Amino acid sequence: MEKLILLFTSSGLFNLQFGQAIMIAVGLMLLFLAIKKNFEPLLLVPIGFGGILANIPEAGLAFSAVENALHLGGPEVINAIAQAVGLDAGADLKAIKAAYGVSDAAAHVLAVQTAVDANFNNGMLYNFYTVAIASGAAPLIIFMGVGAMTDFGPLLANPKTLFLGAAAQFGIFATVLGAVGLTSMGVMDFSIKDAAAIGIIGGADGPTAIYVASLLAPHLLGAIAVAAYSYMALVPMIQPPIMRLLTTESERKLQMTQLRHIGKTEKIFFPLLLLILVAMLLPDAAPLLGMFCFGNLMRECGVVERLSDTAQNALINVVTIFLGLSVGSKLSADKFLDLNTLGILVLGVIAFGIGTACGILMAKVMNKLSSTPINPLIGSAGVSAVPMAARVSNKLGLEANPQNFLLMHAMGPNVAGVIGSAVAAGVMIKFVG
Amino acid sequence: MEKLILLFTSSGLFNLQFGQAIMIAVGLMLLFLAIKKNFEPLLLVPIGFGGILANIPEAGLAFSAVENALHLGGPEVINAIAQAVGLDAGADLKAIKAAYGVSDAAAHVLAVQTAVDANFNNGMLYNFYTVAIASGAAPLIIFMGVGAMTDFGPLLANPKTLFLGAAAQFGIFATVLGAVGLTSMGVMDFSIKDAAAIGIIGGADGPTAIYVASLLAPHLLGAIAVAAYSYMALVPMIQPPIMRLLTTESERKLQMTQLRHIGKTEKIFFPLLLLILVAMLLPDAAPLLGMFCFGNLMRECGVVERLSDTAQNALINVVTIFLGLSVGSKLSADKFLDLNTLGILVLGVIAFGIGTACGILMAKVMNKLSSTPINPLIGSAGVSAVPMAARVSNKLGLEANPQNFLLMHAMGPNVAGVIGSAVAAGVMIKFVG
Amino acid sequence: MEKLILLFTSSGLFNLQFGQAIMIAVGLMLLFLAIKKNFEPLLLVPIGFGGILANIPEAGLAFSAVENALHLGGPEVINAIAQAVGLDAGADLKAIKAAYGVSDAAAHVLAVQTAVDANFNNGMLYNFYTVAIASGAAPLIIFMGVGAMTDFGPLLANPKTLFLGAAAQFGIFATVLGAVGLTSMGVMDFSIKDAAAIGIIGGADGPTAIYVASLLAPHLLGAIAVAAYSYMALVPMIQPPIMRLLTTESERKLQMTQLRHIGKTEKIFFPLLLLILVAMLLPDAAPLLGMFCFGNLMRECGVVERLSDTAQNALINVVTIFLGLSVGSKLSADKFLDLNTLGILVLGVIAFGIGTACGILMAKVMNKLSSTPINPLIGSAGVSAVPMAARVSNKLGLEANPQNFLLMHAMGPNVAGVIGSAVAAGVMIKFVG
Amino acid sequence: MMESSDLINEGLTLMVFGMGFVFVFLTLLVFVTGLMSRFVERYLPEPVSAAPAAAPAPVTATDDGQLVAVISAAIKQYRSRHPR
Amino acid sequence: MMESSDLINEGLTLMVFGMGFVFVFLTLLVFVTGLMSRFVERYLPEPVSAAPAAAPAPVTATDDGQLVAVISAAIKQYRSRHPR
Amino acid sequence: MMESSDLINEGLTLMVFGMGFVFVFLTLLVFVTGLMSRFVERYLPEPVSAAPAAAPAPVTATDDGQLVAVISAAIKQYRSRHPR
Ligand code: NA
Ligand code: NA
Ligand code: NA
Repeated sequence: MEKLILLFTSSGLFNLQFGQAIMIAVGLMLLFLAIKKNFEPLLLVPIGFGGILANIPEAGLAFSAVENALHLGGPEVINAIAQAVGLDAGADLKAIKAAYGVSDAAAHVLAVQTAVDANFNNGMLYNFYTVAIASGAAPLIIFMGVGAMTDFGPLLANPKTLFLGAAAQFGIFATVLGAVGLTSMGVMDFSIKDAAAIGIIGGADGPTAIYVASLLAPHLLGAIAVAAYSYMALVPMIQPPIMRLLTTESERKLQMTQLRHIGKTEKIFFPLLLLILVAMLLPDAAPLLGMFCFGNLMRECGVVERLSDTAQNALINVVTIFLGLSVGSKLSADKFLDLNTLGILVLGVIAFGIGTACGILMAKVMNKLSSTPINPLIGSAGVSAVPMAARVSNKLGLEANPQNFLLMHAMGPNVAGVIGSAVAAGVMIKFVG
Repeated sequence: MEKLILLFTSSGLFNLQFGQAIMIAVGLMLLFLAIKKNFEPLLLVPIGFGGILANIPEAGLAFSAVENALHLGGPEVINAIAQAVGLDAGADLKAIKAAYGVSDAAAHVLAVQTAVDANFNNGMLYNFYTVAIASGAAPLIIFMGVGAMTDFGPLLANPKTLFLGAAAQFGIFATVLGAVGLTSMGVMDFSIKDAAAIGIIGGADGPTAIYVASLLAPHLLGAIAVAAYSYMALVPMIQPPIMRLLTTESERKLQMTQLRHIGKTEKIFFPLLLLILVAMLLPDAAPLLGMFCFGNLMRECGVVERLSDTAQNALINVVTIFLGLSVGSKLSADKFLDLNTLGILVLGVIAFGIGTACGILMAKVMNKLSSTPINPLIGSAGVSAVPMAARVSNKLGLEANPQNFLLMHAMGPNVAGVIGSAVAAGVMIKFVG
Repeated sequence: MEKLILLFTSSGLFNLQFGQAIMIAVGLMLLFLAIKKNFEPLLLVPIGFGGILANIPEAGLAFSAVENALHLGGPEVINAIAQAVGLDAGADLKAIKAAYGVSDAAAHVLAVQTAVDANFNNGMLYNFYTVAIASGAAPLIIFMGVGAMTDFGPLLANPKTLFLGAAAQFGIFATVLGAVGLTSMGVMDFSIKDAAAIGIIGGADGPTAIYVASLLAPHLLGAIAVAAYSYMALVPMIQPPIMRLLTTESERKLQMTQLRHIGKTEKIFFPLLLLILVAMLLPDAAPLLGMFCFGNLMRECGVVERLSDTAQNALINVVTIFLGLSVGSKLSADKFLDLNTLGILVLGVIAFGIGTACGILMAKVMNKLSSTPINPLIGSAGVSAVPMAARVSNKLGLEANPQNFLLMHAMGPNVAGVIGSAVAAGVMIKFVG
Repeated sequence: MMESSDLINEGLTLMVFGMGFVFVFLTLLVFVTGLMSRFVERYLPEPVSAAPAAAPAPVTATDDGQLVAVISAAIKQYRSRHPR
Repeated sequence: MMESSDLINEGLTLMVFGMGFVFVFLTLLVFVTGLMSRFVERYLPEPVSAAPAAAPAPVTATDDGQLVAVISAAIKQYRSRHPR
Repeated sequence: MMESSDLINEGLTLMVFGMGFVFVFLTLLVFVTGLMSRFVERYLPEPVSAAPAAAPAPVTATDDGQLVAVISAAIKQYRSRHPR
């Protein structure tokens, strides 16, 4: 009989906490958005599924060996770990976890060893997180793949569009102010590092957001990644109203001059140029933009087709699977189900809005100053979220004027925005990291 | 001259032990079975080759830095390691190895460091084993790929076939009893954990067998993996006699009703349904069935074609290469060449036999009870070993009645058996792990 | 204002050392050679790009956490690390680095922990180097891929060409003597290990050179890899003069008898034969030739097409990307910009020259002794550098006699050279490792 | 003997609980799958797609067979010379 | 309140320096890219490639369309039977 | 000087033993490979496969060449629009 009871007491149903049930529902909802509504499926399917796995009661897939020992272990192992981190035997779980968090190297190793000796191991998702995100490798490898898929032709044909890519990043810093403002009003509780990590959602770039969040505010990674990818999928809904609000009918009709053909040599020089500039001015952005330029060089140089093809397909797909599951492992109730997440979701959409608006305003200004006409609709593409934002500009352009094909013109600011948000990330890592 | 002697004394031939020669022959034999007889080549080629590499004298490819230092090192390094694990300088190798095995974290690190300082490193296959199998990652990633290749249509069209998948797992637990029985009679020496790991061979599922064996009885992993994959290849020989024995001519002629067409939505819901059920009832099976359902969801949801394609090809192939080599590294003479292996091979085939028989008996019972006819021949497919077991049922069906196409009907229990053995593995890990 | 100064003082430009600027130029030059002149692009593009990344001032991509802490950290962290490695607080950087290099395990872990606690981490390239090269995995996996691309048919049709593969390795040992000679004359400063690592350049085989250099002389890895891959690309320039010098017009006209067709069975047996021979005679070459034979067996056995295809494409491409970046991380000014590198470049080209000459001389000797004619031009292909060296022999053969198709005949010694250099590497690791 | 009979007990319990659990679990799965299928049939019926998704272009049957044979041969030939 | 206004200052400085740096960096990039384009146009002009690289074989237009349709269908059919 | 001449000795020994071993090893390999080839020829002769494995379908030579050219172009065109 005692076995039967053990079977029941250790079952998921018996130990299911309210928070875990909610988070499993959140995971299922993300899957619904990804599969039915086609919300960035390549990321939100693994993230949603990882979220469900992370909240399976008693399985501890997202916990380290020590956390598993504290949750599932008997009193002796809990006391042993308490002593390992310098507390006396009777300490409660919360205190032990806090002490473990700040313990020095020796105590850390001792606690881990005690847990492993008591037959508790790291959860599967915890291992994926350590290898993929804690090391910083997965976001950088995906950014290399993105570089290998990016064509800088439209940007090189019209370098001025880089200003649009710059202006649209204002959403990032405005949101930092928003987060910091909410904290000072006592509504939220964000440090400057948290605020910076939330701001980066406005950069509308998955790998950059995950890279910055894992460095500055790992505990907010789950909410930030979900917000970043959801809003990128919502671009066709968030941007049009703002674009129509800030542009006049005549401006929307503007047809832009044909882009000149860009030769191979220029496309090879550009990533090297960008790399040297980063090396000289912003070393903190070296990992991000370094791998991005490496991917782009592999694409354009034409002599390493095999490597470029693998970087865009097999490698980026494998890394995306494990990145998604790792982000999903951060969707735990205690980190996700609190006011901060609501704050992040609200601030995130504001970031996108402000970024879109600034891009358009910049485009209006440039249209006045520049000799050749610049249709402000391409300004909104400066937030990056490649290639959706460019398609939105193109759609609205066609609505206003059926002969007005803005797609290639919008691709300029679109890829410029990727560089813009990587630079913004570099600055934030330097000042706040 | 002294160099010449060094050359000869350190050559493989000079140090070749009898056991190593036998194991190299076993490796070659596995390659023969895989290449000439087409015995599960994707696994047995890397396993056989790994077995040969592991037994190259003096190369120590399958040994850790400490084991290499003890085997190849001079007296000073051996004494240093003895002291590191708390023995005095003169201790013999066996004692040092035993002490090293149970040493606590500090002694463990010290011993490893002494070996590395004396320029001994982990063998190539030891590193592959640590990354692929000790972490549990390789079997789970392969199981994700298997999920991405599995079509649950036939099962959804006839959910009752899940009972066949359940019944066929009886081979697993019968074999556990067999192993435990042999031990109590003093013939063999298996702990309950060893018995469970041997039983899982009856699950006829490679990744599950390797996952359970690496958790419960790592020292038996080599023999268990070889037995599991060999018997899966022998299904077309083991099953037919049992199938003919337990079924009457008329039963074999039974034609089953056409399966209804299963829509996309049902195929998307099923893996999620299965995952929730595992989450609620059997957290211990969460890693295995979690990754399996993730692979299946990627296949069916239709919005992540890139990820599903990579999971079924590049990713599963790379992991299979290293999994095979890692399993091969466990084919060392001291672990393989003893009575236990013989016991494992015998018990393994019994497990398959009993599983097949129970599947067929269950099908006969269900055929009596159910409104629509159920040809008992599909019961044997419940052992999984996808898709061979289903093909065997189909072949025997055709022999009895040329209009009788059982393949799709047998695929139901076939994929059900994969779930059955994963659930059985979960239960064993919980009770015995 | 203080922020603005921080921005400038921490910028790359402000901290750019002369050496770093030169090395970035070297990286760009390598990219030029690879992209414009098609110098082994698959390797030299990642190596060149890694070289640029490694020399970005202040980014510390190629440095460990401790090195980063010493370079970028304030006085407290530097003193803390000094104490960790047993020096008093005031010690200068050079002394601390030296002490850290030879510190025992405990001091090593303490120093790393101090750096990490002060928020300094391993650079991105440092992590790639540790996983790909320090573990020895990347060169071995690439060598497996090379094995899967190698057709031993021409060699099996004419086994005597193995002697050409043997003779051509003399370049390796001659260069070891050269390096040791230069040191005794006080011109250079190479240990016997350094000399051996430099000699292997003459093996004209990338993975083997990187594997040996990472074991025997990691500090010379950058220069050795660059020399090895550059000279392999220069084979069409280095070899022809030597080939014309050592062969007479009539010898160059010699037409060789048609090669017999080699069946599947022989092609399957050969890698196993080679593996057994290595196991018996040269365990030190087991990792290299073991993985090489495994790749070749996967290619020829015909039952593991999926694995062979992945080993030749997705897997080898991914590993090449990270191997290249890791080698690039060794292109730091202090290791590259000194007399040794010049010595390595000079000795490297000598190694190729001597290897080519010995191959041709051996072929002339064999031509005299053997019944069937052997055109000495195929001797130069014995240096390996597959398949370029074989194409060079073919070209010169055609120049002398338009009916003289030497390609397949030259492929024999070409692939024999790969085995030759792996055996030479094994011998050097045993005697000097 | 005491110790070995103890072992057999463990084996038996594992078998009883093991198979018991496997059956309970899969029975629940049968039940829930059936529910799901009925639910999907009622609330989320799929529009019966008329033409099968990957239908070949409407080419007259006669020369289609011969042409497809030629083409697949050409593709095999093309593939053997250009291994991807 | 003291502590929170300190936070707002940090936020403001981050915004000013952040946007400032982003604009400086990208302005430099615009300038340098323009320079590079002019340099490449003058010193490294590319030979204007006449025919587009991947032009299909010169088949008479009429039956080409119909043939390509058949072939792509055959390829799709071939691919469905031989999943790579 | 003592130390450097010691180094030269090491270099020389490495050369002698190195080349010696390489030749011994490869000579053995030549010998064993020859043995294996004769063994395979005698005991495991391969059935001489009549038609080459991947022979194209028996299409009359004339229009085959032209058709294959068209098809490979179509395949190239198909591949450029559907990058795998
Ligand atoms: Na952006
Ligand atoms: Na099964
Ligand atoms: Na060579």
